Amino acid sequence: MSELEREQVESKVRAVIGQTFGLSPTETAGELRMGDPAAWDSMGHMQLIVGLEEACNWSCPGHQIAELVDVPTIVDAICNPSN
Amino acid sequence: MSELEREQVESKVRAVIGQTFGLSPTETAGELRMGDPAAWDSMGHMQLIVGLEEACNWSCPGHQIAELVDVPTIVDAICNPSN
Amino acid sequence: MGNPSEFPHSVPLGLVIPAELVGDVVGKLHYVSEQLAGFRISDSRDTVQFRLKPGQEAQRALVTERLREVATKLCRSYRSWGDKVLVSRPREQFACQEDPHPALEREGQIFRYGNGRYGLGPHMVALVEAFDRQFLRTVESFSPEAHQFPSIIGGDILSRCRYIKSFPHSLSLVHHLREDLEAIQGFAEQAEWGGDHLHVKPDSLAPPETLLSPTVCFHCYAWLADSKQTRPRIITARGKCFRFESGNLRGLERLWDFSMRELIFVGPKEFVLEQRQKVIDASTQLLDRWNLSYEIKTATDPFFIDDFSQQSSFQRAFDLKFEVRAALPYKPGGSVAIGSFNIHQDFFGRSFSIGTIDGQPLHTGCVGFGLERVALALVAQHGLDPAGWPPGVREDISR
Amino acid sequence: MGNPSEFPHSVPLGLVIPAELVGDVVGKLHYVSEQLAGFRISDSRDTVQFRLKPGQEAQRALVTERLREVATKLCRSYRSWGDKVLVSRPREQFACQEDPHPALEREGQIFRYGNGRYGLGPHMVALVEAFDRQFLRTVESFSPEAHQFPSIIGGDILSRCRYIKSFPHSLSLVHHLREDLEAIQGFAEQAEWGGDHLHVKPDSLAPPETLLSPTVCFHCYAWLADSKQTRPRIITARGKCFRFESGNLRGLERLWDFSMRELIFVGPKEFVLEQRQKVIDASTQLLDRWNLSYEIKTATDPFFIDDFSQQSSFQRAFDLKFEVRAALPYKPGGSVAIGSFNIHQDFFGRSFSIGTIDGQPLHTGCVGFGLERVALALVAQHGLDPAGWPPGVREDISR
Repeated sequence: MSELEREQVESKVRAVIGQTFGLSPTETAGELRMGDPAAWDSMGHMQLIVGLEEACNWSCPGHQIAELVDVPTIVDAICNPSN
Repeated sequence: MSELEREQVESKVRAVIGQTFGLSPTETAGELRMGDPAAWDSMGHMQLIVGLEEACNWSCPGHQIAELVDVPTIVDAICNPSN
Repeated sequence: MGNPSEFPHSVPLGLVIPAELVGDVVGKLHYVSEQLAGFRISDSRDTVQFRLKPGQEAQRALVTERLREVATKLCRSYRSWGDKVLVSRPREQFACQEDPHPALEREGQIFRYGNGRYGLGPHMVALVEAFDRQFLRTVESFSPEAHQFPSIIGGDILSRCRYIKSFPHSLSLVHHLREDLEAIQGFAEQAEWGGDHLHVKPDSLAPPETLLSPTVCFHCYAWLADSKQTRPRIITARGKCFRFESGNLRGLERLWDFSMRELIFVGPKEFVLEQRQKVIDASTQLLDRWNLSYEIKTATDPFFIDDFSQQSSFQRAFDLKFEVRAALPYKPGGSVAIGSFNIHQDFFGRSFSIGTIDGQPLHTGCVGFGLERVALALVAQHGLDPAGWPPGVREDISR
Repeated sequence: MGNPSEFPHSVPLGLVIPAELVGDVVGKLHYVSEQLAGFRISDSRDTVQFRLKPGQEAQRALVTERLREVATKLCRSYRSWGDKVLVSRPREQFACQEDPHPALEREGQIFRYGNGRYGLGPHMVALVEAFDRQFLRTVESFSPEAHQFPSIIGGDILSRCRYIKSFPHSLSLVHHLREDLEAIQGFAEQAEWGGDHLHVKPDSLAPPETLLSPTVCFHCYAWLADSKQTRPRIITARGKCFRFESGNLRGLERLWDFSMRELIFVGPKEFVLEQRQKVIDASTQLLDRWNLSYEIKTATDPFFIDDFSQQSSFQRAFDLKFEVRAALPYKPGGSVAIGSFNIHQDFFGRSFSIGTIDGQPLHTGCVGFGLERVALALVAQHGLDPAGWPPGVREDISR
C-alpha cells in the first residue's frame, strides 16, 4: 500500500473519529486516543469501530478491537486487513 | 363488699367484654379469658381495660393490667381497688 | 435551642408531656407534615415550637393542628409506669466524652452516604464482626439452628403480622419496573437524579410485591407458618433490617439500614420465657466482658400513633420487651438501645398458625442485637483507638 | 417443550440466533411485555414461540413485533468470539445428578418465600459462611481493608456510574411513605395484600431517593469519590445485592436478593491487572480445595437491550470479565456463574473522580463470589449429605 493511500485512510479515520465524538476540525487533526477525547470511552469505542467498518468497508475481527486505541494502529489495521 | 354487689360488678364486666369483642349473649355468659374469644388479643385487652375503666368508674394501675386475663380476676380488681 | 427566631411558631398543648414520654412524642412529630422544617418541645414540656420550610407559611394552621393532635393523643392515653431495671452497670468516668462521629468520619471509619445510610471502615467492621462471633459463642449452649433470610420480604408476610398497619411510617416499599419493553426504555431515557430524589414516571413501576424487611424474625415465622411443631425451636440468623425513621435518623444511633443478629424461640409459653431469661444472663456476661456501661430495662416498640398507646401499654403491662441501653457519654444521660429481649406471647403463633401437635398456638420470643449500635457504643465509651479498648474486646477481635 | 398447544404463536426471525447468544436473547425477552405468559426459542433457533396470558389475544401483534425487534437487534450487532478459557476442571461423574432444590426444600435447607426470595437452613448457611471465611483466608496476603456498606444505595450513585440507564430492567426502587400524617394514616387504612401485590395509593409514597444496591463495589467507589489516592487500595466487603431478573429468577441459580463477597482494587492499570491475576490463582486453589468442577472463562454483564451489543463487545474485546462457571450436573452441559473477576479500566475512576495525585483517573477491578450459588454448586455436585462433602469443605466448615 502506497504512502498516499495510507494518508487517505488516515484522513478518513480522523473524519469518522471527529464525527463520532463531535470534535472540531482542530481537535480532529490533533493527537487522538481512547480516553482523549473523554467521549472515546467504552460505548464510544464500539460506536467508533462500527462507524469505521461502514466508512471503510472493512470488518474488524473481535480480537483486534482492544488494540485499536489510537490513530496509527487503526490505520494499520484497516490497511492490512489480513493481520 | 356483698355477694350481691360482686354479682352486679360481674354482670357489668361481662357486658363490657361482650360489647368490646362483639359477642352473643350466650358467649358473653360463658367462660371468658384473654385469647378466647380470639379478638381478646393485645389490642383487645387494652380496649377492654379502657372500656372497664369508663363503665366502672375505676382506674386500673399499670402493674395490674397483665393479671386481668379472666372474669373473676377482673371482678376482684374492680371490687378491691386498693390491691 | 430555644431561640425564637429558630422556631417562630408555638403550639400550646394545654397539658404537660410526661418527661418519660417526650422521646416518643418527638419520634412521631417528624411524620406530621412535609412542610415542617424543624421543631422542639419547650423546656416546660407544654408547648411544641416549630419552623416551616421556606414559602410554606400557608400551612401553619394545618401543621399547628396536627402537632397538637398527635402530641395530645399520645399524652391522653398515657399511663405512667415505673421502669423495671433488670441489670445496671453505671459508670462515673468514661475514657471518651466526645461525639465520636466526626473523628470516625475523619479517620475513614465511617462514611455517610445519605440519610440513615453509612458505610463502616476496618475498625468498625472488626467490632461488628467480633461482637457477632462472640455472641454466637455465648449462646452456643442453646444449640441454635443457623438460618439466613432474604432482606426483601413479601407484603403478604408483613400484612399477616399487622406490621403494615402498626408501623406504616417506617416502611420501605420495593418496586421493580414493569416487565414491558416500552416502559423500561422510557424509564431509562427519562430517569434522572434531581438533587434529592430520582425523577421517575410512576407508571413505569410495577405494583409493589415486596418491602424491605424491618426485622429478622418475621421470615422465621413465615417459614414455620401453617405447621405443627413437635419440639421447641431455637433459631439464629443475622440480617439487614430497614426502618425509615425520617428526622429521627441520626448517625449510627439510628440507621435506615442496619445489621441485626437475632436468636428466636418458638415453643410453649414457659419455654420461651425461660430461654429469654437465659439469654439475658448470657448477654450480660458478654456485655460485661466488653466492659460496656449499660442498663437492661423495660421498653416498648415504636408503634405509629393509632396503635401507640394501647400496644405500648400492653407491652409494658406484660413485660414483653426489655432493652439493653448502652450509655452514650457524649449525650449527658443519653443512651442507645443496642439490643432487646422480646416476648410476643402467642401473637405470631396465631398470626402464622404455628401450633402444637394438638393445634394450640405456640409462643415466640426473640433477642436481637443491633451490631452497628454495639460498635458505636464501644467507641463512644472507650474511644477510637483499638489499643485503648477493653482486653475482652481486643481478644475477641483477634480470634 | 415444542408442544404447539403450549406455545400457539410463532415469530419467524428471518435469521438464526447464534448458539452462544441464545441465553442472552432469552434473558431479555422476559421483559418484552406483561402479557407474555411464556416463550421458547425453536430448536432451529430461527423462531420465537410464545403464549399470551388468558384474555390478552389482542396484544398478539404488539408482542410479536417486540419479540422480533429485540431478538433481531441483539443478533444483528453480535460479533462471534471464541471463549477464552483460563482454567478448566471438567468431571465425567458426579455424586449427584438430580436437581437438589426439591430435596433441599423437603429437608428444611431452603425455603421459597417468593420470586427470587429464598431462606437457607443450617447446612446451606454452613456452606455460605465457610466459603466466605475461607475466601478471606485465601486472600489474607492481599491485606485487604474490611468495609461494610449499606444495602440501599442513593440514586445519585447509580446515576453517576450509568447503572440506571444500562440495567434499568433489574433495578429495585425503594420508597418510604411521605412524611405527612394524613398520607400515612390513609396508607395504613387502605394498604391491603391483593394476592400478588400490595394495593397502595401511589400518592402516599415519597419520590425515590434510594434503590437496592445491585453490587458491593459501587459504594466503595462512592466512598472514594472526588479524591486523590496516594497509594493503591485493596478493599473487601460482603453485602446483600439485588437484581430483579423477572422470568429468569430460578431457585438459588438466580436470586433477586443474594449475598456477595467482593475484593476491590483501586490503583494504576498494571496494579489492577496484576491483582486480578493473583486472585484468579488464589481462587483456583480454594475452588480445587472444595473439589468443584468449574471453568474460568470470558463473560459479559447482562446489559439491557440498548447497551447490550456494544458494551458486551467491549468487555469481550478487552477481556474485562472472567467468570467462574460451576457445573450443575442436573442440567446436562449446564453451569452457574459463582464468581467473576472484573476489570473496569478507568470507568469508575472517571465516573467518581478517583485519581492519582496528579489527577489521572485510577483504574479499578473487583472480584465477587455469589455465596448462595457456591452453596448450590456444592450440593448439586456433591449431594446434600455433609458426610459426603469433600474433606476440604468439611474441614472449612468446622473451623
